[in-house]
Amino acid sequence: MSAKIIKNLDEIPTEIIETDLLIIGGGNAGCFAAYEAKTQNPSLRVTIMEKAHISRSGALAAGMDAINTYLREDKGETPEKLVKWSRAQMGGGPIREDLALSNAEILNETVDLLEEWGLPIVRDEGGQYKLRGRYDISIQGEQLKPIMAEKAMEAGAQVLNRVAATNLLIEGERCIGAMGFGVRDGKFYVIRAKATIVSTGGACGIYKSPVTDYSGSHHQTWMCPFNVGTGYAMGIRAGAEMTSLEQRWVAVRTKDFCGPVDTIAVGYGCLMINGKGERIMEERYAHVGGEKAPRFFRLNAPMNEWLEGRGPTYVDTRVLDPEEAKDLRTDLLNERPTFVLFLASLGIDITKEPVEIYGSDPYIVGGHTGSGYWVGIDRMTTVPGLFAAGEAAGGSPNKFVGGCGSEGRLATRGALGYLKKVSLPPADSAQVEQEKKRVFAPFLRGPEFDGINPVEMEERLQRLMDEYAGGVHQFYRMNEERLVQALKHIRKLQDQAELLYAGELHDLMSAHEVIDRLNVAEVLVHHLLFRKETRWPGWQTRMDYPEVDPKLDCFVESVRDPKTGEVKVFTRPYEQLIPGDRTKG
Amino acid sequence: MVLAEDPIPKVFSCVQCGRCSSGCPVAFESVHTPRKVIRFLQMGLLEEAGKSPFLWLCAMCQACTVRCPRRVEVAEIMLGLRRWGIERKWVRKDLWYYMVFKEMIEKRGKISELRLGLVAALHKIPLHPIEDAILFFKLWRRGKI
Amino acid sequence: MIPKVIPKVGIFIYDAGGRLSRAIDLAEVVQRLAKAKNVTRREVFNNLEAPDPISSIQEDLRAGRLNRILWVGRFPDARRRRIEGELTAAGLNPYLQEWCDLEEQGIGRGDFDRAVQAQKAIILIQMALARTRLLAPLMPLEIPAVDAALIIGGGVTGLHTAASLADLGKKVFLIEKESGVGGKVAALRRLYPLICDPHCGLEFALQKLEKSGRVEIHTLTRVKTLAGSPGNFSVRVEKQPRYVDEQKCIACGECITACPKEIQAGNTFPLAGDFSNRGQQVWNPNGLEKAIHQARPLAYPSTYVIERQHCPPECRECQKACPTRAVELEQTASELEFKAGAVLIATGWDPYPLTRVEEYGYGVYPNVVTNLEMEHISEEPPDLQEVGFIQCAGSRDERYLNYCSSVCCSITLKQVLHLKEKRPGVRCYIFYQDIRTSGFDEELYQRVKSLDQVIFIRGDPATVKPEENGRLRVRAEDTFSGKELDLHLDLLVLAGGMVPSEGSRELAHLLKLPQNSYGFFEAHLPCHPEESQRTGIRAGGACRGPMNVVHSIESGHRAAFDVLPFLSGTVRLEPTYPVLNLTKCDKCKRCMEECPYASFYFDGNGFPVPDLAKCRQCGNCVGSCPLFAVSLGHFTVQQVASQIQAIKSGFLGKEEPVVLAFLCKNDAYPAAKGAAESGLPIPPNVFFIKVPCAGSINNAFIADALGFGIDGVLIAGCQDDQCHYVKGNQLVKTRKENLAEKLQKMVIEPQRVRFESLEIRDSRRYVDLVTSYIAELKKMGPNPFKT
Amino acid sequence: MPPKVDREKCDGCKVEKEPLCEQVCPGDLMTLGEDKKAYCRMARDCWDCMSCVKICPKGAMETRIPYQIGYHGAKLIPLMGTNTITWTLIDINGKVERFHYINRGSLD
Repeated sequence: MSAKIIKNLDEIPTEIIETDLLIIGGGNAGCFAAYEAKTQNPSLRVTIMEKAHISRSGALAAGMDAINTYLREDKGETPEKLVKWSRAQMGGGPIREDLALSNAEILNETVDLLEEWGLPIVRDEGGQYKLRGRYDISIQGEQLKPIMAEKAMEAGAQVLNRVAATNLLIEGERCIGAMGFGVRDGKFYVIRAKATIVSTGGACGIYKSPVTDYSGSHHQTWMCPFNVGTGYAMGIRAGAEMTSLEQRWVAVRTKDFCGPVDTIAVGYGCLMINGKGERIMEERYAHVGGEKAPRFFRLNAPMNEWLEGRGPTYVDTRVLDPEEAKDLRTDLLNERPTFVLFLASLGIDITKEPVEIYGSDPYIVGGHTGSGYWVGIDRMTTVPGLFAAGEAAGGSPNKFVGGCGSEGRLATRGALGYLKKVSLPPADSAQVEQEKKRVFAPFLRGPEFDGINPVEMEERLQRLMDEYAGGVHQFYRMNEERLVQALKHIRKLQDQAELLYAGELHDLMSAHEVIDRLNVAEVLVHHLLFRKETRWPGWQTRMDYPEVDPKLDCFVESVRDPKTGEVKVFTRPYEQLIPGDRTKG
Repeated sequence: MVLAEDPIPKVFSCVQCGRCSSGCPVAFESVHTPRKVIRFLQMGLLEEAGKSPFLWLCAMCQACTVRCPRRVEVAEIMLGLRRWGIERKWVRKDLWYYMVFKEMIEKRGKISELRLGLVAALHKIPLHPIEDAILFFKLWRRGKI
Repeated sequence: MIPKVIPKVGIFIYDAGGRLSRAIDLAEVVQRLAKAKNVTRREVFNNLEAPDPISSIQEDLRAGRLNRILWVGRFPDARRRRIEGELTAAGLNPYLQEWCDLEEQGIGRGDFDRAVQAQKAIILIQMALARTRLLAPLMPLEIPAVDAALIIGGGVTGLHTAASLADLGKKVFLIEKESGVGGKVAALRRLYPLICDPHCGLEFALQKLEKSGRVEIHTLTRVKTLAGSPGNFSVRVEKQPRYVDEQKCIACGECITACPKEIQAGNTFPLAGDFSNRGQQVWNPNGLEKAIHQARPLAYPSTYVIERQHCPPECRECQKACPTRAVELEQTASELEFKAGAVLIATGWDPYPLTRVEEYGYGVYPNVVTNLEMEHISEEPPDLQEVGFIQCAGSRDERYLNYCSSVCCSITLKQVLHLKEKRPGVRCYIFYQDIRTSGFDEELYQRVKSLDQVIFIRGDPATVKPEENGRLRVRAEDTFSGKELDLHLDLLVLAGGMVPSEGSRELAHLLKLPQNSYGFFEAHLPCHPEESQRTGIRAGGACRGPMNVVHSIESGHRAAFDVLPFLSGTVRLEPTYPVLNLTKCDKCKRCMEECPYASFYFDGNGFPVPDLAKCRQCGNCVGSCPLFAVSLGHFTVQQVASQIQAIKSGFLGKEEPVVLAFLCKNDAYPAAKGAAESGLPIPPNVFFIKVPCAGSINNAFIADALGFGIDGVLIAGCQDDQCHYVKGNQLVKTRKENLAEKLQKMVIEPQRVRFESLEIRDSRRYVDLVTSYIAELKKMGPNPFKT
Repeated sequence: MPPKVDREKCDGCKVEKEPLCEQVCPGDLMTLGEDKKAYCRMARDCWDCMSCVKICPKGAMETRIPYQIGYHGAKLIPLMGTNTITWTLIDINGKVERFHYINRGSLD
């Protein structure tokens, strides 16, 4: 298909599939959602729409070395405590404590399920899961994703691999499925479903990565670069309400190579030090809790050191003995194998030399921060029939692997409750035709078209976001005027998206990925503009409003009008369910 | 040519069907047929083979090689055996002329008829001076010398 | 999803006559197994005949205290079968029992330290235990099947085989491409050694199958497609029109008289090349016949056939003449479908086209003829003085046919005898390389030898030259006397060879049946002639290779015998067939490619599915899968992996190498077993796992072994081309090579993986092999993954 | 960082519908070239998750660190077992290190 050039829309076959529950995105949350659905009701038709191949798709493609949230009851951990901790990590929030609680309650179940499925989890002498940190447990998760995928398939979910979702099917107010195209077979897919769960992961590649200057390593990112926020974008285009996008996640990564630092620092107690050899957290952040400081402080710390002339910054791996160093790298092989290769390619012995660290580009990831869809306790978004789980669902941060999986199951439960009540309305062919036209437009323009190649636009967007909307090269700092400027450019790009062309189906996918990124970026900037304060330095550093504004102790929400395309930003109040000092975990 | 060093290995696939001989235009002038020569080789009677007069009758027409059901390269072997014979001085007397001829070419790259004549003459012991003189005269009359 | 059953394993160690306790401390072994997971009972007993333990085990089984049994030790086969029976009676699936013979692994062999032997024994038991935990109950499969056979080819083989199958009460569909049955044999005039008429044998077969009424004969018919699987093939055939209604035609001959069109008689006997007509004119005075004529080669069915291409336009004479309205000039080709449990191929042979052997001038000189033509000439020979026969004309000749057709010598002798009967005065020259009259055919040879004026000349002519008087000049060397002969012959007969009949290649392609380099249908191995590579499809007769009539018929029957299991109404399958884990399968089709029996097909979603009836359960698919998603019923990937994981590679200390051997159950395993039985010292460093075929070893197993620090992996399979499953050993070798290259990259000695061919009685060699390998590994140093 | 394909070893999975690396790549980056050998269609887009390296049945894939960020010669070679994985790590000074652990099933 990709070989021959299609000139005419009618040449493209349309595949219409009817199902009960559609799951967009077969990652962690998606697989769990499917499994839950089929176990609750085996007769249910469950369809997973997966852009890649389910066995190695999404953020877990390379594997995982730890499940960051597990409650050791024997250590007196409770869902409440986890939520408190999570709230404190967010500098006191606001977070959706109702969501976080419901999630925390089934967290252990989910993890135990994973072990039963064949995920090796390290146990300590007591036969309990071995902790490394307060909630982290070590796993040997090289096969984590394949295991999840197999279970979802065994359960009997229909998997559409290599089908990229492009838009939701909307019937009046309600979502009745989604549309997309086959990245391999080039067909146009219309999947009609009583209920739809969006679990497409977060948004990566909105900003320029600090490592992109090197050829062949544009995707040196922390988040999976193939998660481009399609889930958010589809919701935004459909007029769904988004929350807290301004909570941009930035991670501390090893320099030059986006390797994980938490594993090293949290898991193995190698502290962050600066060029002068001072322990950064103790020196600069004692007032907010030192090593225990809220996450955004930690994540922003290294970049601040650079900014204030105390770079370079390191994690001090010299405290490790060779045995630990080996264990450490074994863990890394599970999560980011090439980081181990990277160390080898520097030829350094980490027990003798510390590993350099640096900030990453900002991401929108609802599994880590609170950004994403605004959902009810049943995980239904503001669009009836559309549910969100994992990184896609906002409000409850620090979900990570276990939490996202659990939320997949919760979303399914919500969806099952919903789809009992509804039936499928007849298809609206006008909407389908219009979308088909939109989807294949870049492809029909063909490779010879005098227009814009998706990669060009992607890089343009990433640079402008980096410079105007507080990217890593600007040390995450921003101000009103720059954000307005960013918005101006994004609008221009959105106009010029008409000029995107694609020679192959893969390029067509890239084209839609960049279009999706534009939607997310636009709304994101609106959020950043609205929060005229600096509540989470690093994630959201307003040079023009450096202080916390108590009036903004609330959720910032946005809705984009599907007709006019103009974005309305408003707030929702924060409800504290778990009493006590919000900043104490 | 490989065979020159060792003509033997290739001959064992021969099944003695005799097609080489029956197809051979000259075999019947000879006491040996090509089949027999090959047989000698199979039996390790190298000298018999090497001395066989057939070798020098063979016209290299390849009829045998073409007809052989076992792909034995009969003609090639005959050629090889000739060289053998020469190396091992099995070559029969009346071949001296070719030798002289060969040596001359090797030495000078050309033939001097006079010298060839003389050497030839010397080979004939006892000498026949009168006949030679007459022959010489005739040749000179016709401008051959 | 299937409910999870918690395994409850009972380990029973049979210390036959204290043999085990002499070698190892059983008490310690049992005590070491105390902590083993999922084990509810562990006992040592030394009297098999005492009611215990069997009865108590039966109780435990019934009470659900046990659901898997691991027998350790050496059991007499008969006793073993009885135990299986007794426990099956107690409700235990036979596949939930595991047998772990410590002695065949070398326990109690050679004078090795008791403690070391005990440790090895424990590891062996733990390996078996790990496997036992993962055992699953299996049920044999029964597939309903058709009790009809399809026979392709109505020659002497096809007819006789059909008749015999009909006798057995099987329905037979027999299809023949010619207009009548009989094949080549019908074209012969005499059969040796009796010099009798072959038609009587054919007639006999025909009457037999007439009587049975269970044989459907379809002439002018060829196979178009074959679908389905053994026991349930469905075959589509195409039937060419004969323009005469077989039901109505009474073969009265009116039409023939009426027919205005005379044509050259076709192959009443087969002729090579384009000279058939000439052959007719010269040797067959009435070489003409009508466009409508009898079926041939044998006028059975006894109805006529019209060669439409010869009919004059608009001519309907035959139709007018026919008293029974049998002529139907509007007939067209039709398609039929048969359901058959098995397919027999008896497509026979064709004469080698002697026109290719240019030096003998066949087709150029009218009086150079083939031995088949001679069949008829010798029947009514013209006036002849000197006749030459050239044996191996084009045969045993690298330029043409490299094999011996095995019948030509006898045929020539037969023809000489026959000719001399009719024309005693004829002088015959027989040019030959060797006269091959094996068995009783020797008698023929002696009879001919006793005749005078028959000269055997050991030596073949090279060329044939014509003479003015129409005779042939042939020169040959009599290799005995070395004398040159110069002969003048009236007739030269070329004894040409046999080649697979026309259309064999197409058929082979259609049935996916392998052919040998000469195009004859392949038998599997000398030791397994019964195994064609396509289950339920067998070739018999001359399409398997040159053979005479007797052997053809026998071969046909043999073939029929081998496919009988698929003609019995049900196909029974052992439950150890391959199972694919579709959640892992990536549709890469490697299993499909590497299956020696082409038993995989695609399901609706493009997943490969094994056709269980075709499958021989060799497990080559298990080895082929890069995602190890294929397992055999009683040989699952997880079972093997668990066994490997149970091996403690360090149990002899880091320096002392440990070898894991994968032994093919056909040859290598018996060799190892034999080694133990003949008391050879088997070093404690080696553990073996029995596999269905070397080809069933997945590289992942080797990776596991190396990962767990095992120093060397020995793969023992059959000799090349001797693999019971055709090519398992080649497959595993190529996989191993591929892995070796990777190991090199990983800075691991590729010698740590080794393939060896073992023959079934190579016991001594097995021991030497293992011992030397261990020494070699010791030099190499420990596997870097060993801890 | 693109996986390097050993063109000698790669058999394009015998040019089946899709080679395994193409099937598994989360970024839809691996594909077959004219010569029926796999290649990475866009080097810059690879996340070096090594899924392709792990799945390649011919061991024809290798992940390399671009020279711009790491020195030449380091290698990381995974070998997949049924429930285990081993890694061989070779650094630029030729120092070899081994890692082996269970990636499926329980650890006791």
